[in-house]
Amino acid sequence: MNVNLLEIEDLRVIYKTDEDTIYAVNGVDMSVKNGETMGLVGETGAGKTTTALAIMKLLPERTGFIKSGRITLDGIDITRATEHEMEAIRGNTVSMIFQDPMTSLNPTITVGRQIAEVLQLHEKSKSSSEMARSVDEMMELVGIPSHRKNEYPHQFSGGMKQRIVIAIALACKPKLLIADEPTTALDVTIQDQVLEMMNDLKERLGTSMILITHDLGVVAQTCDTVAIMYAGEIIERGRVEEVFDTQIRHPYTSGLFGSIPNIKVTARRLNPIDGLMPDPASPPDGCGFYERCPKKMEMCGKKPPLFPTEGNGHAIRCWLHGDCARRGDGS
Amino acid sequence: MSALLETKGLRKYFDTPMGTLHAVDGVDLAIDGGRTLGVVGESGCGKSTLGRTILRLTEPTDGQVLYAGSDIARFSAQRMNAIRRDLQLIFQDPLSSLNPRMTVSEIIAEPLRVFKITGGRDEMDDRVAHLMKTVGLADRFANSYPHELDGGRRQRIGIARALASSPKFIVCDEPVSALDVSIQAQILNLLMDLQEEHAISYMFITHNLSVVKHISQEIMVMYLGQCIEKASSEELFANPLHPYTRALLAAIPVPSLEARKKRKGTIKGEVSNPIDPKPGCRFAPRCSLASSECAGEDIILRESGAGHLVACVKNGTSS
Amino acid sequence: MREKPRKRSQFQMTWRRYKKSKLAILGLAAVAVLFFSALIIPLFKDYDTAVEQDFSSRYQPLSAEHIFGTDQFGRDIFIRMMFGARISLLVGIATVSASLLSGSCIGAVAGYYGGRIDEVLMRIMDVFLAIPNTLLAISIVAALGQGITNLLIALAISQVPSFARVVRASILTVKEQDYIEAARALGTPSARIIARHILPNAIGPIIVQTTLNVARTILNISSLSFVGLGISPPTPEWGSMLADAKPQMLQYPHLILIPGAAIAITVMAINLVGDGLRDALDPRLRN
Amino acid sequence: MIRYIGQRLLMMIPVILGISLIIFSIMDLTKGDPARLILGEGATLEAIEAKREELGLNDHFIVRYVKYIAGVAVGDFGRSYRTDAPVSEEIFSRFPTTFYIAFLGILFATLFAIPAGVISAVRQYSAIDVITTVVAMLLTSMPGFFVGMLLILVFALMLRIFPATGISTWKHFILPSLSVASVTMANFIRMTRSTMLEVIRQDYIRTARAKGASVRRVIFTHCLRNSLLPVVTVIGINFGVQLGGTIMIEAVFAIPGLGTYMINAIRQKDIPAVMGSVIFAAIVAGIVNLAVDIMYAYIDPRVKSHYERFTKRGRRDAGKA
Repeated sequence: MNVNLLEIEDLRVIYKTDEDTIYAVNGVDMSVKNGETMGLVGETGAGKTTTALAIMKLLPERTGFIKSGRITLDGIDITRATEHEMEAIRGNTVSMIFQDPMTSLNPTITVGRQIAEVLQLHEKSKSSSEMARSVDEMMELVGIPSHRKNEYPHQFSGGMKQRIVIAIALACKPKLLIADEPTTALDVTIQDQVLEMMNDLKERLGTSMILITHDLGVVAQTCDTVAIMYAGEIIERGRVEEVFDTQIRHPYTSGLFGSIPNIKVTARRLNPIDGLMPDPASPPDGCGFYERCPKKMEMCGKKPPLFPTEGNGHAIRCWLHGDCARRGDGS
Repeated sequence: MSALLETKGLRKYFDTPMGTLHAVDGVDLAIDGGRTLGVVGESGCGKSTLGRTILRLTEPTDGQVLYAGSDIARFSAQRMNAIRRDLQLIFQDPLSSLNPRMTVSEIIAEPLRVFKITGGRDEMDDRVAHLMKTVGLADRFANSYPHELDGGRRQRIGIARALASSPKFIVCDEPVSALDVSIQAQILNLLMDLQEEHAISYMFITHNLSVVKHISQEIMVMYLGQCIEKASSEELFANPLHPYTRALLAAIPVPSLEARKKRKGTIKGEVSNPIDPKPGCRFAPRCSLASSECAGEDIILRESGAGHLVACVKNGTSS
Repeated sequence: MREKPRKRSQFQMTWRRYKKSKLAILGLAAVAVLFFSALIIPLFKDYDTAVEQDFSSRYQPLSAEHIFGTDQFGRDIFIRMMFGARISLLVGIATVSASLLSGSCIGAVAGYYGGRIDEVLMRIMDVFLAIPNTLLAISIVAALGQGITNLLIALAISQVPSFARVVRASILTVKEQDYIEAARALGTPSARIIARHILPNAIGPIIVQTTLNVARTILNISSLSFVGLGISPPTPEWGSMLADAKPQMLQYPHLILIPGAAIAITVMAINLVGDGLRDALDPRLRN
Repeated sequence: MIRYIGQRLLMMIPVILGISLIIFSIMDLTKGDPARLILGEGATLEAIEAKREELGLNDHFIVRYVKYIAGVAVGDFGRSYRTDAPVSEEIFSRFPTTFYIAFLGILFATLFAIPAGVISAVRQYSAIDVITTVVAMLLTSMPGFFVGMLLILVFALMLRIFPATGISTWKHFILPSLSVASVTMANFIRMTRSTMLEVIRQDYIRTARAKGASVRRVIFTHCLRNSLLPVVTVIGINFGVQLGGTIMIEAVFAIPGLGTYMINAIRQKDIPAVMGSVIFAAIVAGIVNLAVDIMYAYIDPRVKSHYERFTKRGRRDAGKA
């Protein structure tokens, strides 16, 4: 059996503001194996980024809290780790890339020094010349000539900046890379270049990856497994082959596929999902998708559907499917 | 048949500290009544400037914009304002394009007031209510402010405003790229329905090729201020001729697994900017087929098959 | 069936946000009390009692008869304080209104039309801004001679450039917004664009600046009076009261503490209102 | 960079001309005859007329202004009507006093304000934050001369630690500097706090945290430098203004600095003295601002490349002309 690098069990995250409590992540279970790329798909407000920040333990202080659940990364329970322990883990075992490359780099520090910083933090034994060599190596690896290391972020284009961000994230050869919409802000041709490079590096360094995206196309091109999030829950997960090449899907997943204009298929009208995501400040009692679901049944509005917490097969959180349907009948 | 809207040699240059930026550099296009022209390109290709120049939100440097036969680029400000009733615009960012101090109904009523379309207060209210219904906005939002609504509804307000004066031509500048996928599809469907009902022509500006295929009959691909390929939607996707168009198509991540293994060679490098460009093909520095023929003199659009125009000297040499 | 919520006016929305801040409410209450008492004080006490000297009752301590005691000329400090408030508030508001009016005209013209006009107007404003504020005011007072009107003119002129700048900046910010382009795309006439779209959105920072400038002007009035170039004795003015009391401040500290506190409290209250307005006037903040 | 400095210095000339014209006109409007002021009340009409002729006061306004500017261009600021000493000498003899007070005042303010602003931003809503905010609010609401009087009352008259007036020893400079500090400090604190809060929210701070950097490291290596940029500008501008003479505070402490010189000159219609000191103050403020801008370029690389573009455009325009 393959060892899971990351295992998340029943993760719940809330944001507390002056007025109300936002239920951002409501019981997420997922796992990532060594060397595997998982696509985490969902729309704005689905809880993708919150899940990622919970893994990094970088939720906003004073407002964001992990309410319950366990996050086991490389054998360590992150939810119980102290801030000091987390500092040793971040950038070393797990790193994260954020969406907007234009603002992810410190404008007043040279890119070379920003790459070097992560090495200084985690590979203290290295001499300064070794360190300098590693920086050069990382820059060449992401396709930027190393003589540009003394330049500042504003001297690079968006795509180049994202390459530098990737170099920082991979400098200490982490076991897990979390990439939060790494190419959304980039043009398609640049997105293509960056994704290909990330895939290539990931394979060379044997890194596992969680790729957060709203683009099912990106998932199809780069991921091994996929988890689809909706209103703070994972509503479907499985290997990409199982999710993409099938007609048995969660109604929301079907809706997502119906919403994408596909250049390979000629269809005049799209089949979007009507309505909006439920208000995360007052989540519904039953299934989160109930209001918008074209196949809703009476029980869906009352009881949230169950989800197999173990196993890595294709799973759908819906009263209409598999395990859920059977258990639903039984009760 | 003469087109509803046509541009001839349209140019828009900007002076920058670094030199003259050729944002739109000699664009010819024609859009028939009730049809959609998709304008595709990456950031900095001049597609938004093209839309704004056609609507004279920035003054063209040179060239003609023919609307129903007359050159509106030469119109006086007064005449231009009168004709704006027919020519409307939908923005990319729905929030920043809506006045934060006006309610939804006030925003939609604004064109009615400006063009003095409706008579009394009641008629205006009815018309606003009707427009809100048309774009799928519930009545209860009439007195809300834009920041209180979600992105999809905000974009519906923008559409209702553009629709209020019963225009014949609408420039849609990336109207769905700020929206989530499921909302995106709702808005695209709405735009298509409106076109069918009211026979409006669209110029649909976007960076997203899959969206543009869906909505337009004709597509124009822009690179650094110039049109480099133009064809009907089916033709362009079935038989892309310009190396840049091919690269663009190849770069789109397709949500199916068949395309997965066959990774095509992507284009190298990044878009520069059209500041004081040298004559010759502007894509040449990134093009794998580039040779000495590509530099020296400007490459013009040439017909290659029925209605398929392409600006490439190599056209047909490789597939 | 029509159950759409009623339209809430901009004022209601601003007020709802404003009253969330306790400090802002406190400031507003203090300003209101000050205004009201400054307004009604002549109904109870003659102005003459604030200026007439009575050497039989000099330096009296705080008592029921004289709440804040009396000064070196035997005048009731409390009454002088209240008449002082009238002067500070009156001159402060009049000054700021005058400079706001002329400053906004210059700023609005420069901001809306841009180009050469903008260039020329702003260069002139830059020159004025390069002269320290108090210095400019002092030299104008010196040129025109002392007196409340001249002080008002001097302070107003010295504030015009800062208003012109704020108005121009906020107009430029709004002018760049997409909704202005949307209005232009509708063929909206310039006058309507300014009235309906630019002004309502640009007014926030201007209101805030106006409030904060009233506070600053009150400081300036007292400063100028302190060096004898503002309002001259025996007119009750906080700054000149401080100057008068300076030689005896060790023996009679309340003579400086009371007017000093009056200035600080007034200015602070107005500043609190300004800060509250700054937060409340931003339409992008929810609720 | 040198080209940029040169351009900036050249751009100061029209500003100085504008300022001098404004002040010259204002002084011209001022009531009172300088000749009579110089000669005193008892002077004969003939003597006054002769003096007017000697001072060139009978010339047309424009002639006098142009003569004055011509003198300034070669470094001649004229002679004071009151003392008959060259104005430039008088200014230079008073400048060090004003400089010490302004410098110490700004230094005290900076030393206190930056740590206070940083701490209150990092510990937002904590007790320290609330106290700092209240102190800042109180300080902005008090006129500088009143703070000066309070300091005299407490430290000079009651505790007798520092002298109340004069400039003979270093001790004399402490209270005036503290008054200058109190006037400027509040602004610095607010500025530091708000820019710091803004920088803390930036994405690159999150990137730094994601690298595994501790909160302390992130604040010192990433936040501080970026958030101090606007603060540096504000400090510079305030320093420039204070160097031009801290009129009110010099008045409270009876300090013979530039401020006192200026105000006496204005009162006595000593036109050369007024003109000289105002122009001097403007030049000093301009130079300080330029120095701040240059410093800025060394802290923020984006600004530096902006300056380089700025001069490139200048060269292009020169090429066209």
